[in-house]
Amino acid sequence: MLQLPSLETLNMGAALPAISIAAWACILLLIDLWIPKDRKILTVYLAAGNLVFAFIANLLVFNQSGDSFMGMYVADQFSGVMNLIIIGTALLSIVLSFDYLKRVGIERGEYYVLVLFVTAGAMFMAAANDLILIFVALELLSIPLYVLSAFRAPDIRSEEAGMKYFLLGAFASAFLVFGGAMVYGATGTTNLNEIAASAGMIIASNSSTSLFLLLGAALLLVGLGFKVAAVPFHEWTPDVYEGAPTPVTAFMSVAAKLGGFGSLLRILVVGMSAVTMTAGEPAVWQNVVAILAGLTMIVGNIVALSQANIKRMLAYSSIANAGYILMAVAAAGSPGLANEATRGALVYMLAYMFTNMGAFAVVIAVERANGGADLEHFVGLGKARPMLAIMMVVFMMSLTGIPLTGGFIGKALVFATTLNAGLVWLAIIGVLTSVVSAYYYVRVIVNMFLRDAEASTEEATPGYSTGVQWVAAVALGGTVLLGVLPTLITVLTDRVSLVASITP
Amino acid sequence: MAYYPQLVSLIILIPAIGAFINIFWGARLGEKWVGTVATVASALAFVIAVLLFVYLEGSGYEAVVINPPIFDGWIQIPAGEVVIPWQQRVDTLSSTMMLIITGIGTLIHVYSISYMHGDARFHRYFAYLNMFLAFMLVLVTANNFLMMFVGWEGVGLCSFLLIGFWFDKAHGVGWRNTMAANKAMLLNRIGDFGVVMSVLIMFWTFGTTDYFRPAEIVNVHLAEEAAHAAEAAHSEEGAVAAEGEAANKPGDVVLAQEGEGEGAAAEEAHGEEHSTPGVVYVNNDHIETDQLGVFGQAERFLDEGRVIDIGPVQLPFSTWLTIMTLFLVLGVTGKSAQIPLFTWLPDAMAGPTPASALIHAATMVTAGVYIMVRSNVLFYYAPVTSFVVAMIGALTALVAGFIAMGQWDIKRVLAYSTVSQLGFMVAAVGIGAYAAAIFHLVTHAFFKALLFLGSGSVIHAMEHGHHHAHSHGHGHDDEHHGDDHHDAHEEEFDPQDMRNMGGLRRKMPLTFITYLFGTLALAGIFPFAGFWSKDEILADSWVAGFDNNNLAGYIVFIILLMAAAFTAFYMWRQIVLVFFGKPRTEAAEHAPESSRLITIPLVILGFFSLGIGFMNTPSYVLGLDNIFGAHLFTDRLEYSVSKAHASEFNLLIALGATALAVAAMFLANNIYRRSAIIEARRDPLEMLPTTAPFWSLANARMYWDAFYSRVFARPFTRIAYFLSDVVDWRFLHDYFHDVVIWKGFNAAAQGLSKPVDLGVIDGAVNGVGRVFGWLSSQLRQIQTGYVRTYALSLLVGVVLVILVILLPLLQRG
Amino acid sequence: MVVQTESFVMLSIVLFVLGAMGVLLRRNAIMVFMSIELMLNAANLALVAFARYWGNETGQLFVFFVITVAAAEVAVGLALIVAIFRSKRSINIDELHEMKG
Amino acid sequence: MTEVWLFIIAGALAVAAAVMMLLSENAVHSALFLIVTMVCIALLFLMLDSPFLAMIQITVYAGAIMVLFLFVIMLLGAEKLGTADPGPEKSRFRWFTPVALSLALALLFSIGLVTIQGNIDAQEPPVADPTVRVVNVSNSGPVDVYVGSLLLADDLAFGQSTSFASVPVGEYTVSVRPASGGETTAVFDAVAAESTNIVAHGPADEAPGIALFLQDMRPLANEGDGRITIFNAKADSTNVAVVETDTYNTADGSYSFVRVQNLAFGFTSILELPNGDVSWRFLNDGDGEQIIAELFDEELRRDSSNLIVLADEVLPAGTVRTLPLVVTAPTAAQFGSPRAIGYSLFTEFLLPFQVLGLLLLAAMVGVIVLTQREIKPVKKIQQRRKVSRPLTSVITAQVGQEVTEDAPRLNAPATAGEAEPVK
Repeated sequence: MLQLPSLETLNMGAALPAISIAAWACILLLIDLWIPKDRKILTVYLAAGNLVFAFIANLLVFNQSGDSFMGMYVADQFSGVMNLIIIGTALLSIVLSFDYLKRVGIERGEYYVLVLFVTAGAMFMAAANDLILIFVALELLSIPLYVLSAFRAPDIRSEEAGMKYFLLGAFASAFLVFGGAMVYGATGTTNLNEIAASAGMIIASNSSTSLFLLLGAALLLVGLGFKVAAVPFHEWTPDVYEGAPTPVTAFMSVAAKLGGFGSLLRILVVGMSAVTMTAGEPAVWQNVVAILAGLTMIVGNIVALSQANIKRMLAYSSIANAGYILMAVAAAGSPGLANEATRGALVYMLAYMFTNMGAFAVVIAVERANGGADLEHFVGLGKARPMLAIMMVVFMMSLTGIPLTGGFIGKALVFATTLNAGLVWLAIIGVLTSVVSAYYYVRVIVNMFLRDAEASTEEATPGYSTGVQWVAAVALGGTVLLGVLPTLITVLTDRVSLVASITP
Repeated sequence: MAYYPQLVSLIILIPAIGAFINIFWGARLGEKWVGTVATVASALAFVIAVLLFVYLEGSGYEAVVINPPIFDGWIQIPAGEVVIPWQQRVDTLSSTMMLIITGIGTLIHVYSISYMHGDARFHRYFAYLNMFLAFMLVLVTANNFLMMFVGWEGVGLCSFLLIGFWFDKAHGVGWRNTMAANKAMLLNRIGDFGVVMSVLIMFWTFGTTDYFRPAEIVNVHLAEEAAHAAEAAHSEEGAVAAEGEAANKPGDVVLAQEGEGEGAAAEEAHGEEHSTPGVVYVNNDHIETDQLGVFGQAERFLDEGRVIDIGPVQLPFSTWLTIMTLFLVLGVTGKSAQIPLFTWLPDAMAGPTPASALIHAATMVTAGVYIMVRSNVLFYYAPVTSFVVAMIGALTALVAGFIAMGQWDIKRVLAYSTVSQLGFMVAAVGIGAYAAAIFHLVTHAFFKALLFLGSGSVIHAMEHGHHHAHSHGHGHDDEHHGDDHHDAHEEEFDPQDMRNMGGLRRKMPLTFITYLFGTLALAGIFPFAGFWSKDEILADSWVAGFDNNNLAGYIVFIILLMAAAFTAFYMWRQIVLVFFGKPRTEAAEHAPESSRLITIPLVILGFFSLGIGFMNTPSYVLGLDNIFGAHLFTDRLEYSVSKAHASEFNLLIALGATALAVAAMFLANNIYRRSAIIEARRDPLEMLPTTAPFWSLANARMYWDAFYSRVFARPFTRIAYFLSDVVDWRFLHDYFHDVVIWKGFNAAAQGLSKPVDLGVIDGAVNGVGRVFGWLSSQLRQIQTGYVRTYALSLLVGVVLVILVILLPLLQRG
Repeated sequence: MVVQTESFVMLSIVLFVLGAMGVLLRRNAIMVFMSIELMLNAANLALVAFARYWGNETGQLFVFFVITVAAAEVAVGLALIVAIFRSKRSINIDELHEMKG
Repeated sequence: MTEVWLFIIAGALAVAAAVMMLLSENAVHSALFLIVTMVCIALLFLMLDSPFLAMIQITVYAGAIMVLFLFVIMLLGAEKLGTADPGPEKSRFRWFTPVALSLALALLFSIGLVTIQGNIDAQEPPVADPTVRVVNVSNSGPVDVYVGSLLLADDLAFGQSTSFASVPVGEYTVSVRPASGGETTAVFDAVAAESTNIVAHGPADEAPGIALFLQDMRPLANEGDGRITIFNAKADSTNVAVVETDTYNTADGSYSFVRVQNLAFGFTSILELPNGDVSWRFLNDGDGEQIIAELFDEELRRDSSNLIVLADEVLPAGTVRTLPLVVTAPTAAQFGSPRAIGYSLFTEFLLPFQVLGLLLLAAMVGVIVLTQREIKPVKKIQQRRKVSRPLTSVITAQVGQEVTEDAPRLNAPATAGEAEPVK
């Protein structure tokens, strides 16, 4: 006889934010059929309302530390903060999208449903406590993103972006599955806590099965490294970011990373922090992650130097930022530093979320006004649209990591924990590449303010929509607030702690 | 019942939400909804205020401090472990203020719906009003000086916004409004500097800005029990002595007073008990100093005779306290429009009349009085400051009353009257009559709001009348009213000039009656509200001067008596000019009675102007205390204002003051009935050689504004011009900016932007840049655009990762 | 357990690498895609082998999920291929290089 | 040995088909080779005790998914696309194939090395802990039962039983302590993956006796059956027979269907029966078929293991009644069976299962979004040509490309006048 678990056993309330988004996405899909094409704003409201609900629900269950779905879903502080960031991203990008979709003529209700699916996927990833769920949630995150990248369908660049993303994504997820198989082979389980338990045993007993475990870890790292665009798994990023519709780019540059890093932190910190050569040493994977972080920062920042398209430049910038977060992940491998590094990564991701969404909002506004997102299109923006330009200045400063912006706080925390972990060389690379990055960020500012626009850009610039204004304003507020009052956020992240909860 | 005090966080939240809604969606909602939202928000706040009041009544006036859930640990200074909480205090004082603010506020919201009808920025006006309510409630419910300061600044902001509300009126009026707003802002900033200094000093001295700390609040309760016990003991004692007044107030707590009627023994007994019912100091002995709020610590410091070490000098605490309170007084002179910072208030009448009634008459300007009464403990122990305060208040009352007699603008008269009445309150604080000050604040709020609304009604009617008179012929449709519409096609006419009015009592009977009520209340005629409160101040100053031999008492008593006469004079002058005689212009001829939304608040306020004074009837007055109870208000107030005391009725003073007022009114009546002179747009007093200089002085506002502009403003402007023209423009802009920054930056930008132009940095600025540029262009070659090479790079990554991760294990074997 | 788990795993590795080679070497998008399916199959084989070794069903469940996810991926992937084919009349992935650098 | 041969054949076939798939020029051939590989893998799944997955592999993978592939290949006419045309870029990537091959070899080498070094079969395969439970049918009042130092049952009354608790492998002393005092002990060896019953029995005035016996919780021979273990704990040394009530022949007073005969005290008898109701009588075998106890319409549930303990209960009146005590526990599911997988799906893996559903929905939405195009004015032409157009041109219109044999397949510009593919 099949005994179904009761609702109390499942403890679904703890997973309410993610579940509500998933469930509402299904319902919205149906509702959307009845919404006429010229009233799609209604779908936006419905989707945004759901996100707001999930946001509030997340605040309500925030302090509830508990497992949901029989240990599959962990509703702890970490997933709480991650959910806040993910939902915020989705909300901002939905607001960004509506006007863009209308302008480009691809206004379809499915868009928002897909965004909700991605959001749910990212949230499940960040809270998953099982390799199987991580895999399935990763696919729930990816498949709608493939579609969204190609959403501007007859446009060949968009389709190319979708195709490239899809082929490489599927390729990477094959590695992820194989890695999962290897980890399962070594430990006999896919539950991260149990993996942690038996990983400790395997390492302690000096068993040769640890080879399987490490191979699995490496392949999982490949799969998730692809999602977060770490070098050398990054090559899809610039092309896809450039080709995809701009709001999608904004969304995926943050949401996919958030999901990826959420899972990566969980797998490495919860599942594999005990994988050390000898007790008390940093975890074995620390070297790999550190090397990836170094490569990512170097390649991302340097290649960004020679980009003329801002979307492409921001793509490389997003690669570079992944490098900084990976730095924190690497630091989490040192014993006793896991929590500090996790908190640093969370703050960095939040700052990056605000900054990046804001920068993309400005890019969208410029695209609309000047017909493109090349560096040339930003010329004279300081004169034509001073507010927009000043916002862009703040975002660029935050991406560079100048004090009084969120980016600085994130970088400061990440560098500090890297130094604590003893990865001095990595921190030095980080600082140097930050200096390099200033060059291409400042170039945008130079273009906006110090170069005179030709007469053509002055004329006939349609105003940018209120939605974009709102997003830029919120992002600006978030960036500055985080920079000026970091305690507001650190209050949230202070209690985040990622440790395996079950010991055998 | 137990949860009622928690509502106090909502009382702020609800108007704030109303403001929020109207700011963001007001333009779309339409007038009807905007007005409804704002009024409902205000009315809900009033309901909460009433509930809180009921709660206090039920709980024995015990002060409650609420920590709203969201602002917990509002400001935290990590290093010093200082936490300034967002705490709200519900006690009798704040409850009184809340009732006034929300009650009168609601009436004014209702009134405004009609008054502002058709205004282009209707929703913004209501958003400001709601915002004002929210900030004002922050101010009065605060439990620490910093939070109070947040409200203080917030109401200042709203005041600024509303004074300059019609900044775009035609014919230079808008410019004048803007200047008035700026003036208010600037003068208030001077005052705010004082408040900030005072708060900083407090914080530095006491390590806290809380009025009372939680530990004390628990104690209030204990103190009250103790008081009850003491009362029981005392009433027996009093019965034996046949002297105590306790028997008059069965069921009430006996309150210690420094009344003249008590025997020495009783006074001795009370002396100890004195501060028990209100706040607590007696029982605070076991509390650590740092567990005390500002007031408790101040008393403790005084007891200990502490010396404050401020680096080079060491001051006794009492001196330090004087400095602290003097700074606070500077703030008060700004916000409550006292000499020397009062000139902004008459100009502030540029704003919409209902806003003037609410902000610049009934509530915001009394914030200074409120904060002084709130910190009565500090003032009580700072006699020098008290003396200064008394002088400032009395002088202001006199000067403003004098100026009011020479004004033609109906609202300006009321504005100076407000300044004058605020002077009464401040003077009352100065002589230690804290209860009387708050009592006058309450009654004044009602009748001054009434007068302002009445004047608004008159002005509205005059505009209509003028409009009506002029629109014969060109068939202007009647739907456009509201002030700024008229300006478009009307020039010379001033609807606020009393010379244009006359005879309105027949045209607007309801407005007239209520206005008359307000006037009588303001003039202090029995039994109107002003009579009781003004009389209490006078009686207190009499006691302070003649019984307690306090110099300030004498001066205040005499000056206030004169000011009261002035009050009666200028108010009756106004009544005569506006309502009696014959209409002097066509506009007055055609003035209609205002709509019901306007008259209903007038009637309600008129009723209160008549009746509110009875809430604090002194004992032994015509048996009235048997009906209304004696000192009800003061008794309640003493639970939050520990140094407050009830004063006794002095028939002689009451009769004298009333007689003086009546005489002044008669005088005014006789003088201003001669309408021929007024029709010539002159004042009768101007014609008499003996009074002419005085009148001119009053009409010229005693040259205060001229003085300020010559002594402060003009030199300041000169300096500013110098700075802007020579230093900024010629040097900084022309030379520094153009040559150093602009050209230098341009050169740098050229250097930077040239490579940018080329896309790839080949003509790079330096070698490092070239290296990175080269690296960048090389590295981007990896990005071929071919999926297969991407997959290849992924595979390279896979092999790399596997090898690196397995290396240590493979080495191990 | 006559045939050792290791043999199955080795077989799966061979198939996996063959799939990876397919991804790298074929230019037809559908072929690339089929190679990816082969890689997933290889991973499945390893999972089932490990499941028998450990005697618990988790591995088999993993396979169940992988198969279903693969079905979803195939649907989307083929739809993408069809869409691209409509625009470009080609599914040669080497012709997809609008964007580079 | 056949299994090894089977593995070698299936594995070699799978690899060979995979290689052929890689090398085949024609995409359709490749797809067919991939199907061969998948069928081989399904065969391997069967060898690995996962019949359910083998079935899914064939139906879903080799069936549905590959049919989809074939369909798209045929729809697009893409059999030879991507192989025929090397393109002008070819020369630029001459290095590509050798690099890719060597990298793949490096990958093969490194993972293979891990597998060989990992040497997984040399490890002890993990085994489940032994489990143990207590049934109390002793009349000496409630008992506490300890296994080693573990308190297994606390105040267990007559006729009650505990559920199975797992203990580490090892030798234990079982100690039964009635509330009235005294202690009975027995020693037993806890063997991995075995389930042991501890039965305390005995009359009221004696210390309880202990009976230990294994209960087989392993999967049943036929899934869906139930298993019954009958244990005779009647201390009066009577042998018991179990007969089915339904088969009672009133004419000669005999039972034609006897399930168990001569079950002596302390012995067990194990039956596997199809699920359904059982109505049994327990007869005293030695004493003229006297009915000592009866089970009437006792439900035998699927996949459960039922323990029937025949015990004497001393009633307050002093009379003794024989009671068949039935204790039920689920059996282990067959490894790899649909039931085992379904059970996990609906318990532990409920959330991934739901997310999987979402994923499929998202994929559907994605497919619709990607392939749905607005119909443009092309329609007009189609209507005119509808009547006489041959099938090939219909397909051409859909595909945007000639698909007939004689037309060039690649880079053929759309014939003028034909329906343009929608851009």
